[in-house]
Amino acid sequence: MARVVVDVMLKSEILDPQGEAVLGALPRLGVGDVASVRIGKRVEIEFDEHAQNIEEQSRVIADQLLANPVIENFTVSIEQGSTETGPVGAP
Amino acid sequence: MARVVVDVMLKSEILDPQGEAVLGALPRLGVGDVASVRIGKRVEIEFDEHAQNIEEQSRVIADQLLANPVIENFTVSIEQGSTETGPVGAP
Amino acid sequence: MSARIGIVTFPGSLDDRDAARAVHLAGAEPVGLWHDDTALAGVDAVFLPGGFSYGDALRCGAIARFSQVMDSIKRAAGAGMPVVGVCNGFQVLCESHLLPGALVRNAHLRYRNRPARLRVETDRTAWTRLYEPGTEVVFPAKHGEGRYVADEATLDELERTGRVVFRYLDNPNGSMRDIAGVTNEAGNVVGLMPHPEHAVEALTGPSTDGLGVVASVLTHLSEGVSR
Amino acid sequence: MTRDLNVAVDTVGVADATPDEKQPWAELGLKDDEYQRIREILGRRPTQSELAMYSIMWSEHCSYKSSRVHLRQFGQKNPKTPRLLAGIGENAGVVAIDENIAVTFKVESHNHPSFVEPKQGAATGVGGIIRDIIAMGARPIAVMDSLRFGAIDHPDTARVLPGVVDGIGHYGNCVGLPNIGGETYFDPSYQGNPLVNALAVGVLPRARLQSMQASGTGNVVILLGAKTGLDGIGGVSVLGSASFSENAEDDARPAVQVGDPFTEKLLIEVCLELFDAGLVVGVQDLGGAGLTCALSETAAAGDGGMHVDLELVPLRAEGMEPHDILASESQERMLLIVDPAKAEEVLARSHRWGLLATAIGTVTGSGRLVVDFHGQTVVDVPPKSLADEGPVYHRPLAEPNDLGLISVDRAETLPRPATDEEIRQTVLDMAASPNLCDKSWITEQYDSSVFGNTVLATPHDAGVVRLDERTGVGIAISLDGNGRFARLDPYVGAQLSLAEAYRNVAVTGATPIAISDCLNFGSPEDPHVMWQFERAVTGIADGAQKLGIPVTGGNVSFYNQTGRDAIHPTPVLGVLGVIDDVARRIPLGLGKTGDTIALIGTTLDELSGSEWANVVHGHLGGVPPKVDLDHEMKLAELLARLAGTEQLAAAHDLSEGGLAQAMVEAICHSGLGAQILLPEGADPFTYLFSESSGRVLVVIPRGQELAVRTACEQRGLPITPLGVTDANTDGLHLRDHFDIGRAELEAAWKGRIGARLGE
Ligand SMILES: Nc1ncnc2c1ncn2[C@@H]1O[C@H](COP(=O)(O)OP(=O)(O)O)[C@@H](O)[C@H]1O
Ligand SMILES: [Mg+2]
Repeated sequence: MARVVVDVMLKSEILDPQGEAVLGALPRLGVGDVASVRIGKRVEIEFDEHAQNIEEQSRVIADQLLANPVIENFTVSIEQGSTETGPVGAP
Repeated sequence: MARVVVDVMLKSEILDPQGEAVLGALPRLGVGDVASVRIGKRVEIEFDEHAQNIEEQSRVIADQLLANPVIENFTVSIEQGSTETGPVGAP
Repeated sequence: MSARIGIVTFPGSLDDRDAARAVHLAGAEPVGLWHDDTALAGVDAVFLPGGFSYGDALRCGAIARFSQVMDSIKRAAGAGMPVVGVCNGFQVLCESHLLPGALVRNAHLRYRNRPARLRVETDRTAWTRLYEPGTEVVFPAKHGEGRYVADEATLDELERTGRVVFRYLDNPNGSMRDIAGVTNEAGNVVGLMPHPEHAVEALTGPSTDGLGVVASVLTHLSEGVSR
Repeated sequence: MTRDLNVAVDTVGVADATPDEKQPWAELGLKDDEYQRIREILGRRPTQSELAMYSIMWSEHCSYKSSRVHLRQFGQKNPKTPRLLAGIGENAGVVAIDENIAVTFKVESHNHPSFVEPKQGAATGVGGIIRDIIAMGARPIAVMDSLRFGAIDHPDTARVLPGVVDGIGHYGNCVGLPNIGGETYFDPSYQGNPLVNALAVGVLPRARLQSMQASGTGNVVILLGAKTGLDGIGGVSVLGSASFSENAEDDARPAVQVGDPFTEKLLIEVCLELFDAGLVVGVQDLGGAGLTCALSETAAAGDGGMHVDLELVPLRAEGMEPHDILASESQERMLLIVDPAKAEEVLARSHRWGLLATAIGTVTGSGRLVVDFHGQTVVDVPPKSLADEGPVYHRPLAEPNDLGLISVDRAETLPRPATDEEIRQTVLDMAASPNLCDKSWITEQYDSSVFGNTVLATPHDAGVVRLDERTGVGIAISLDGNGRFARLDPYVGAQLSLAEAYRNVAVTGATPIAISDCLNFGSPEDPHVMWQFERAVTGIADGAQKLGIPVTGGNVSFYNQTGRDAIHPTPVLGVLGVIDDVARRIPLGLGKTGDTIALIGTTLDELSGSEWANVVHGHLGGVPPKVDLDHEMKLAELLARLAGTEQLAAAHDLSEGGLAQAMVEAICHSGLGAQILLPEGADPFTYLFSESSGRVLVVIPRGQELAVRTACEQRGLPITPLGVTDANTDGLHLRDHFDIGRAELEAAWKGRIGARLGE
């Protein structure tokens, strides 16, 4: 079974209020040395045993569905233990 | 500057309605070979240049703020190019 | 014969009944459209209602975009059919690239339900032609992800071409340039976050200002021209 | 993870062959004699699956073993009314509105899960109560929530409250139900045991009323909705868990469930479509005890026999054992009993909505509930022994030792503000206090208008929803509790809450017709708690009898206790009323400028248990205000009468915080100010802060004063003119005493919750 991870992050110019809220809460945890926090999505996709063209299919899913290009970037990586390997850069 | 990534995923036995909904939509994209989709959070934390105990601090943040231990697990990894290296397992 | 306005029900649509009531009160005939339908049942215009289509998984409207009915709506919109999207419907229109920009998590991070005071910025759309530009209206706004964002160039273009349709007077969610609703170049597709269909009866809404939205499209249709 | 099923499964055959096998009945919460009774019923030791089922069905939560002897009073004392179409014992009570429409409503607790995981705990509480409403054949049309937390400044409140509100909002908003009201209180007694009670209401054509009976031999049992996973089976995980996984961390079978309102929305639409098409013989929601409860209750209510092939249940996790599947509390599932000729259509209609539906068994005439797993019988029991014949306890009762002392420690003797300036400041301090301040930080997170039928919602005294657009007929509901009064006297306290909910409904112009309740108490094993419980139930049953409206259902939540400290006994009462035309509802506010403000009811020196005693002195003692249900009935009748005329512009119930707080709320909700002149000889402090019950502030349009006064006098209801509403008065003007401008009032009252939570 091949596992693909798609990471989706808001573009840097889009305000991430959730990240800001976490950053703002850090001093209360006694953590003071953080410059920024950004919160995005991690999507884990398990393909069937016999699935073909995993990388290509993953890109289609990421590009069409998982990320909205107006506001987000994504990265696709095929996990170790899969038939195909290595992280794949964002488009 | 050190960058830490915290991945937060729902525990495997917890229902992930988002993942289910995405899975259900894949056939309409022409993707048919996917067995499961799970959706979690990816949190990117940038520490200041001089920050100490990055790993420890990241764990505190993850444990106290980013993940809800009742339903979620997390992984902390310190990114390449940082002073400390290597992925760090979940607790 | 009164105009027929299609109201789409996706799994998870919630305000479809309200949209039907508003259409009915404005004197048109509401026609239910199912997300799986390929044909549009001969409707004259389409209303995409609020709700949480497909549970709003991933991003609001992201999955609804792939429904069969949206393929037909895209084609019809391209040919000039009036389409309005309210709340989740607006999100679906942005995700479908029928409207520019995107709707993201409110800046204050919470779902908020409050009547919103809006200014109608233009009457040059199929859905606002009966409003005097500059009119103030009150529609309920209730959403967690209604912050309108787009890049500066897009925003400038929208302003320059008069395509900002509704603007918040008390920005409730951090939307860029207080934008509550926008239109496409042709002015037949309009999206907005606040709910005109919840402002159609004095008994249940904060105003009856919303009746003008459907009334506008009826005028537009009866004149048989697109502006 | 996968295991060899044939080796591990404990079948009836194995149980027969190994009578002496040690079983973890005590770990499962069964008592020695209960375990022995199970063995007697079965004539052998139970299998693991059977043991799991008995332990669940005979738990306090499912069997009402401690409360049942007391709850019987409801059935005995309930007034007979032709309106009651389904009552106690059903998923939710159903009352007729007119010859066509009926309404069903119920309130239920989700206290403990909401403490462990506030967001999901509260969300699944809402999901659960909605399914009870669907199970009656109704379309859910609104929800309400009654919340109690520890002190607002306690760090744990900052964790629990936002999560609970987020959960209730998320679930209700997503499933598309307006939230039309509720209550929020803070008291240290709830610190370790916050209370999350949710109410749902639904409407149905009377002909669509559904039953939970699995009748008709040969009918098909269909499981509808979400897949079954490992969630919520924490309780039975002692069964066979050793073999389940090497890694203990991994095997954390969470007691918490995650809800999916999207699936619930589909469940609503599919079920209603199936009911309308006449495709369903019986229906039951899957709630607290999952399949165990749904199978045994439907079988017990029907012809008494059922056969289920458990391996057909669609699963979400690998390696689930039969007892896991039976015990799982996975959300968003319903059980349908369907004629075999219609089964295919049921499956097809479900799939059209994208909802899973699976035939898992059949109704039989065997009188036994038989569950097979891959061809091996793991359960073979008489279903009534699970559903109806659980243990019944007569637990000992004892009045709490401290009650005598508490009752003489009266708040009426506490130091009171002496000067006008001090009273003025007290008005502001009270308005800003956690229990009285504006709750919009919470309620703005809830959709209140979806469906377009919400006529009144927060902050009105009751939620009012239109049922029929043609006739305008509608309902009003209020949900009220007061743990402080109930702590001082559970009988009177419960009646005060009942009276308040009843009055809140009446104040909108509706006529109260039915009651639902949620009884939140400490441990039933503590005789003091049991005494409180008995007194509260008796108070409610007597109150319902007196008011002439039935208790139609409810829920008991015990063990709300941290160590030896129980919460205040907290009966929460929901009252439902009917209004012929919602256009006639009486709103909150101040009407038009120049209207008369008056008070109906009598103000006594009653301050024990009051918010004033709480806010200013941190005091709880004395005896609660008197309750007069005769008076409440007259008041309700009067208000319903006046709602049909032009004689009332606005009305507002007086409760916590007394007249002062009612004025603050009316002013903040209107654009006008109020000029008030207290009656001659009235002590301003008492008049403003007493919490005497049975009082309503009314706003009478100019020229209607005499008509209203006459109507009151005819009913023997005292009415006192207090002043006028006035566009030129800034805020509250209390003649001869003080002024408080609108800005100052609003600054005190608004924005407190968020600020106190650190937002
Ligand atoms: N406090 C109460 N007052 C009246 N009826 C109650 C009360 N508690 C429980 N009941 C009734 O007992 C029955 C079983 O309750 P419960 O187990 O909560 O129902 P469900 O199985 O639908 O969740 C229901 O009909 C319920 O209305
Ligand atoms: Mg039930």
